[in-house]
Amino acid sequence: MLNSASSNLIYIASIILFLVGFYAVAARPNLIKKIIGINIMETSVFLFLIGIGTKKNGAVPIIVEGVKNYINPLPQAVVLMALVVGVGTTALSLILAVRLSESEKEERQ
Amino acid sequence: MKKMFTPLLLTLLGIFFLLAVFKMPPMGNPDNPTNVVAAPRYITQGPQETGCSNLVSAIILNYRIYDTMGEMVVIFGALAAALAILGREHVKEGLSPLKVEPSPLVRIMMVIYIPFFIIFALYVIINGGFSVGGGFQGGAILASVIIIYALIFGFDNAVKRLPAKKRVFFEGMAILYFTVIGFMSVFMGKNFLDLNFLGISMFQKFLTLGLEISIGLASGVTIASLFYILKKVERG
Amino acid sequence: MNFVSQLPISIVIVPLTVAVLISVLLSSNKKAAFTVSFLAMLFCFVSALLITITVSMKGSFAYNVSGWAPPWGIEIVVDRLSSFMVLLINLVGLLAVIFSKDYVERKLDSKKIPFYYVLILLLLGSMTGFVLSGDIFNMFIFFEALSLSSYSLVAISGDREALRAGFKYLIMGMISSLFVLLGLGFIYSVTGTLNFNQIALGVGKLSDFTVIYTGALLLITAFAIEAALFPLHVWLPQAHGRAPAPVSAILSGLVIGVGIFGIIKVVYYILPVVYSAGFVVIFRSLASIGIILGAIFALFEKDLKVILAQSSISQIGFAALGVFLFSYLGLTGSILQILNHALAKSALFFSAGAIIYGTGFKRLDEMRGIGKKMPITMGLFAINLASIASIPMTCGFVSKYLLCLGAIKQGLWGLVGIILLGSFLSILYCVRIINCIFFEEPKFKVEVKEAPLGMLIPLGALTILTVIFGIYPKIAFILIEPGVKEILSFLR
Amino acid sequence: MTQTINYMVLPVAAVVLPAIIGFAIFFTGRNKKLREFLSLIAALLSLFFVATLYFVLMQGNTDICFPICLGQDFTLCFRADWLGMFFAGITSFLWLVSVPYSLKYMEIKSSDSEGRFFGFFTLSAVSAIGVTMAGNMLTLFIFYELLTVSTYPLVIHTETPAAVRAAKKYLIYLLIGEILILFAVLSTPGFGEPRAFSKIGVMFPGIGPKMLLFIFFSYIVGFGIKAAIFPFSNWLPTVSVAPTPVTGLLHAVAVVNVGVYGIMRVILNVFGVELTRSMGVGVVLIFISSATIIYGSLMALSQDNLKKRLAFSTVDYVSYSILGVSLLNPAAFVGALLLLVNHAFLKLSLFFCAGAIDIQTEKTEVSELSGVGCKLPFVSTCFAIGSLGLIGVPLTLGFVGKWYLWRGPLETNQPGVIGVLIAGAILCAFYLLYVVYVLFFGQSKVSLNCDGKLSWLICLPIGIGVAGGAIFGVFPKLLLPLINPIISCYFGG
Amino acid sequence: MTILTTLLILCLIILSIAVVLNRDMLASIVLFSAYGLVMAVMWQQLGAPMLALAEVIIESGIISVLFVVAVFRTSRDDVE
Repeated sequence: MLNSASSNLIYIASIILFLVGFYAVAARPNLIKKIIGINIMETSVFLFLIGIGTKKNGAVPIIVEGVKNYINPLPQAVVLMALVVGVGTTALSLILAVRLSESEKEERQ
Repeated sequence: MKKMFTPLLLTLLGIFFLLAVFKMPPMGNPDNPTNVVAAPRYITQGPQETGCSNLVSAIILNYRIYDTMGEMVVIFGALAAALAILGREHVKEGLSPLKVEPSPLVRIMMVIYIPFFIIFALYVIINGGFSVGGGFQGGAILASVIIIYALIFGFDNAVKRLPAKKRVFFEGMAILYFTVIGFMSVFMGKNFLDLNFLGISMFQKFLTLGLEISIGLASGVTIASLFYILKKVERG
Repeated sequence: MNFVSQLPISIVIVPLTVAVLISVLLSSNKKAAFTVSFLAMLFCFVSALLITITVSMKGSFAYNVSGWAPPWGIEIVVDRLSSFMVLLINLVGLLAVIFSKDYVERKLDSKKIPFYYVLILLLLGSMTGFVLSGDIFNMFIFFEALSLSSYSLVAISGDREALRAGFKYLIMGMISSLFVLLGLGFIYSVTGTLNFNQIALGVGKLSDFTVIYTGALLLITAFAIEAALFPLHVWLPQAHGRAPAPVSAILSGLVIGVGIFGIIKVVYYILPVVYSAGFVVIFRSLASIGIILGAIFALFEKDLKVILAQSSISQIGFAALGVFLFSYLGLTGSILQILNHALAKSALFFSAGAIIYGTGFKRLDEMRGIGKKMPITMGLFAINLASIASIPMTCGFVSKYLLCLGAIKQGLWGLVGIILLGSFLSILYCVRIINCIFFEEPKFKVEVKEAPLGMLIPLGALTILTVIFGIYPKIAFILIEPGVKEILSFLR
Repeated sequence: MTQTINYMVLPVAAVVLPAIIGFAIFFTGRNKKLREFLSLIAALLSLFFVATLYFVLMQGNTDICFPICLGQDFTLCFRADWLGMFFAGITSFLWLVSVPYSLKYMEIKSSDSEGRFFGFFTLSAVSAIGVTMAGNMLTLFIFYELLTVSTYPLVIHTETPAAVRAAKKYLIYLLIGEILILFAVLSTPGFGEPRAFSKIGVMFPGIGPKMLLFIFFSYIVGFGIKAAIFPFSNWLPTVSVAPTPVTGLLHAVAVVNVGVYGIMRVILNVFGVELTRSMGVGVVLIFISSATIIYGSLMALSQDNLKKRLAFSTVDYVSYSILGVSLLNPAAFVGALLLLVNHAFLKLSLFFCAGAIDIQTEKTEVSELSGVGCKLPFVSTCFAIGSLGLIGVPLTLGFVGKWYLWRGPLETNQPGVIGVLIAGAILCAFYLLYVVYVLFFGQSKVSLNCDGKLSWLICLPIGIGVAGGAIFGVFPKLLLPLINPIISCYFGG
Repeated sequence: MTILTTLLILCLIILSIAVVLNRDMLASIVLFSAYGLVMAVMWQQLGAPMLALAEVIIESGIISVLFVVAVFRTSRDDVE
C-alpha cells in the first residue's frame, strides 16, 4: 500500500489538485474564479496523464542516435491536444462570463 | 445545505479516486501495459513512417492527425461562438489613447525585440517535427507577440496592423488545409488524411511542414482574435 | 463499396469544412449561409441514408483514418447502431436547418445569423464524429466540440436568462469533459490503448477491475451529464427552455440521445462483468427517480418549452433504464426510445417555436385556445404529444412497451411499476397541455395565423415518421435488431 | 384461395376503412353535407362488413384470423368469432341508428368544431368495433386504449368547466384501468401471438397461484372500471354532461359493453372456465356485481337529473351481465348476453328521449318534467315502453333475459343471488316508473314552451331502439342462433 | 521520486490552494500563472519538454492575460 503510494505520488498529487479545483468550481461565487478552478482541474488531469506515460530512466521522446529507451509519446500527444482544446473552451467560457456579468450589471441599473 | 454538500462530495470523490490510484500499476514501470501495447511501434518505426524525429509530433501530425483536426475545429468553434455571442471587435476612427502610457523605454525595447520574437515563433513552428517545439507552441508565441504589441502600442493600432479582413483567412486556414490534403489522399485512393499518399517520403515531410505552419498561424491568429474580442465588446 | 467506405469520414468532415467556409467567406450574407448549410446537410443526409442501407445489407465495417490500423491510428466504426444514430442525427439536423430559416430571420439580429449556421453545422458534424468514432480520445475531442457549440447556441440570443442557462451548462459540461479525460486516463493506464475494441479485448485479460471500474464510472458520469440523467439534470430545463427553438429541438432530440449512445458504448464495451456489479441497481434507481421527477416537474411548470424540457428528462430516463436492463428487449426499447424521443420532441419544439414565431407567446396560459387559430401546427403538435404520452399507434408506445416487457421478463416488478407510473404521469402532463391549447376559448388579442410552410414541412415530416414507426415498427426493428445483438455479444 | 383471402381480410377492412373515413372527417371543415355523408358512410361500411362476417361465420368458417407480425412479441391480429361478432353487431347497428340523431342534435346545439366532434365520434365507434375484432390481448388492449383516448374530446366537447372536470375524471379513471390491463396483458404468456384466443384459455407456466390471482384481478379491475363496477363507477354519471349522442351511444352501449366484453374474454379465453372455477374467484365477482347492482339502483333512485339517473341505471344494469358471466353457468351466460342486447337498445332510446326532451324544453331535472307527457306524446310513450322493457315485464327481452339469468343461481343454488336479483328488479321498477309517472300524471306547474313537432331524424332512432327491444322480446328466437354457438364453444353443449 | 519532484508537488498544492482561497482575483490570477510555471517545470521533470513549453506559453502566458482582461470587465473581488 505505502509502497504503491510512494511510487504513485504524482497520481495522488494530481487527485488533490483536481479536488482543489473542484472546490473552486463548486463553492466560489466569482465566475472567473470558477473558470480558474476548471483550469486547475485541467492541468491536474494533464499531470495525471503525463504521469501515466512516464517510464523509469526513459529518454525524452525525440529520436537521438544511440538511445533506445524512450518515454511513451502517446500520453504527451494526448495532453498536447487536450491543452489546445482547453485553451478554446477557456476562452469561450471567459467570453460567456463577461457577457453574463455585463448583462447582470445592466439588470442592476 | 450547499455548505455541507460540497465537502461531502469532495471527500467522496477523493476516496473514490484514491482507491483506484492505489490499484494502478506503479508509475514508470517499464512493463506497464502503456509501455507494452501500442508504444513500441511509435518508438521503433515512428521516424521512418512519418519522417518526424520528434515522436510527439509524429503522433500529432501523422498517426492521430484526425484528432489534431478535431482540436483545430474546437479552437475555431470557440472563435465562432465568440463571434456569435459578442461580434467582431470594432475599431473607432482615430487611435484611442491608452489609459496608462507606457514608458518610452518599454516601447523602444519592444520595437527591437518583436522581430526576434516573431523569428523565434517561426523557428519553433518550423522545427516542430525534429526537436522541441511544434505548430501550436509557435502559434501561441505568435499570439503572445500580438497581444504584447496590442498592450503596449494600443489596441486599435494593433487591430489596424492586422485587421479582421486579413485575420479571417488565417483563422480558417488550418482546417481548410486539412480538408484539402485529406480529400487529395482520398482521390489518390488512400484513406482520408493519409499523408503518404504519393509514397514519396520527401513529399510527406513537405506536407507535414505545411501542417505545422498552418496549425501555427491558425492557432496564433485565432487566439489573438479571441483576445481582441474579449478586450472590446459591443453591447447587446 | 469503395465509394461508400469513404462516406463516413466525409459525412463528418463536410459540415465542419462548410462551417469554416461560411465564417470565412459568407460571414455577412445570411441567405447564402442558409443555402450552403442546407446543401451540406442535404449531402450528409443522403450519404447517411446510403451508409445505413449499405450497413444493413453488407454488415458493419471499420475505416482507419490516415491509414493507420488501431491501436496506433484512429478507427471509425460504422456498425448498425452508429449508422442508425448517424441517420437520425442528420435527418433531424437537416429539418432543423430548414426550420431555422424563418425562425432566426425574426428572432436573431442579422449579424449573428451566419455564425448561428456555423455553430449548427459544427454541432451536427461533431455529433456525427462522436457517434462514429471508435477511439475514446477522438470521442473526447468531438465531445468538446459538440458541447462547446451547444453552450454557445444556448446563449446565442444574448438575453440574460439564456446567458445564465448557457453558463450553467458550460460549467457542467466542462467538468464532464474533464471527467472523460480522467476516465480515459484510468482506462489507458491498465489497457494501454484507446481503441474501443482493443480495450474490450484488454479488459478481458485483467485480473483486478478497480481501475477499469473507476474509469468506466467516470465516463458514464460524464456522458450522464450530457444526457441529463437524474442527479445531473439541473442544467437542462433552463438551457433547453431558453435556447432558440430549433436549437432546443436539436439539443433535446439529439444531444441527450447521443449522450445515451455514449453510455451504451461505455457500458457494453468497457464495463466488465456487469452482472456482479452492484452499482447497476444504483443506476436503475437513479433512472427511475429521473423518470418520475421529470414528469412531476413537467406537471407544474408554466413555460411551454420548459415543460417540454422537463419531459425530456423523464423520457431520456426511460432510455437509460433500458440500457441498464442489460437485456435484448431493454436495449432495443431504449434505442427505440431514443428514436421516438428524437422525432417527437424535436417536432414538439418545432411547433413551440412556430407559436413563438407567430405570436411570441411563451407561457402556457397565454396560448389558451390557440389550437383553434393554427389548427395544422397544433394538430401535428397533438400527434407528437400522443407519441410522448405513449398512446398506441405512435412510436412512443412501442418503445415503452418493449421496456416494460423486458422488465417483466426479468421479473423486475418495481421497474415495471415505475415504467407504468411514468407513462401515466406523462399522459397527465400531455393532457394538461392539450386541454389548455384545444379546449379553451381564445383570450389573446393578437391576430394569429398558421405557421409558414418552411416551418410546417419539418414538423410534418417528423410527425409522419412518428406515425409510421408507430403503426409499422418492423422497419425500426429491422434496422436495430442486428446492431443490438452485436453489442450484446460484447457483454461480459 | 382467393375466396379465403377475401374473408380473411374482412375483419381488418371492417376496422381500417371506417377509421380512414373518420380521419377524413377532420378535414371537412365548413362542408356540412360532406361531413354528414361521410359519417353515414362509415357507419354503413362497418355494419356491412359485420353482416358479411356473420354470413361467413354462418357458412361454418370458424377461424377468420388475420395476423400482422410487427416484430418479436408484437403481433397485431384481427379475428372474427361468434362472441366478438355478437358485440360488433350490437355496436355497429346502434352506431348506424344513432348517426342521424347525433347529426340533428349537433345541428340544433350548434358548436363551431363539429368536424372534431364527428371525427372522434366515428373513431371511437370504430375502435369499439376494433376491440371486438381483436384476435389477441395486445390488439384488444391497443384498441381499448384508443377508445378511451378518442372519447376524451367528445366528453370535453362543450368546453364548459364542468365538462373539463368530467373529462379529467373520466381519463384518470380509465387510464388507471388501462395501466392495470397493460401490466396483466404483458405478464400473460403468448399475449402477442397470432392465435392467442383459445377455448380453454392459455397456460400459465411457472406463475404461482398468488401471481395468477394478481393478474386475474388486475384484468378484472381494469376492464371493470370501463364496465363501471361498484367502487369505480363514479365516472359514468359524471360524463353525462357530454352531448346526448355521446352519452347514449358510447357510454350506454359501446364503452360499457367493451368492458363486459373484456371481462368475458378474460374469463373465457385467457383463463378459461375451468381455471376460473378452480381459482374460486367466481364468488368475488358475484359479490362485486351484486354490490354494483344495489349501489347503482339506490344512487339512481336518489338522482334528480334525468341523464344522471339513466347513467346510474346503466351502472346497475350492466352488472347484471357481469353477474351472468361470473356465475360460470351456460343459462346465466345466455341471460347475460340477452340482457346486454336489451340494455343496449332500450338504454340508447331512453337517453335519446332524454335528449329530445332537453332539446324541446331545456329541462333536465326529473322534478321539472311533470306534464311533459302530453306535450311530447311520442317521446314519452317510447320512454315508458323502454322503461318497462328494462324492468323486464313479460313479452319484453328484459323478461327473457332475466328468466335465463335466474336459472343460473337456481341450478347452482345460490339463494343470495336470487335475493339480489329480486331487489334489483324492484329498485329498477321504482326509479324508472317514477319518471314515467312524473311524465304523464304529474300536473304541470310550469308552462312548457315547446311544440310537439320533433324532426323525424330524432324520432326515428328512438322508435327503432324501442321497437328492437320489443321485437326481440316477442321473438327471442331471433337472437338464439347467434348465441348458441358461443355457448357450445365455451360451455360445450 | 526525487526530492525535487516532491518539493514541486508541495509547491503546486500550496499554490493552487492559495489561488482558490484568495479573495482578490488579480492576485489569484498572478498566483495561477506562477502555478502554471511550476507545473511546467514539473512536466519537464517528467520528460515532457514540449508540454512544458506549451504550458509556459498557454497557462502562464496567454490564459493569464485573458483572465486579467476578463477580470477588469467583470468584478475584481471574490466574495459571497
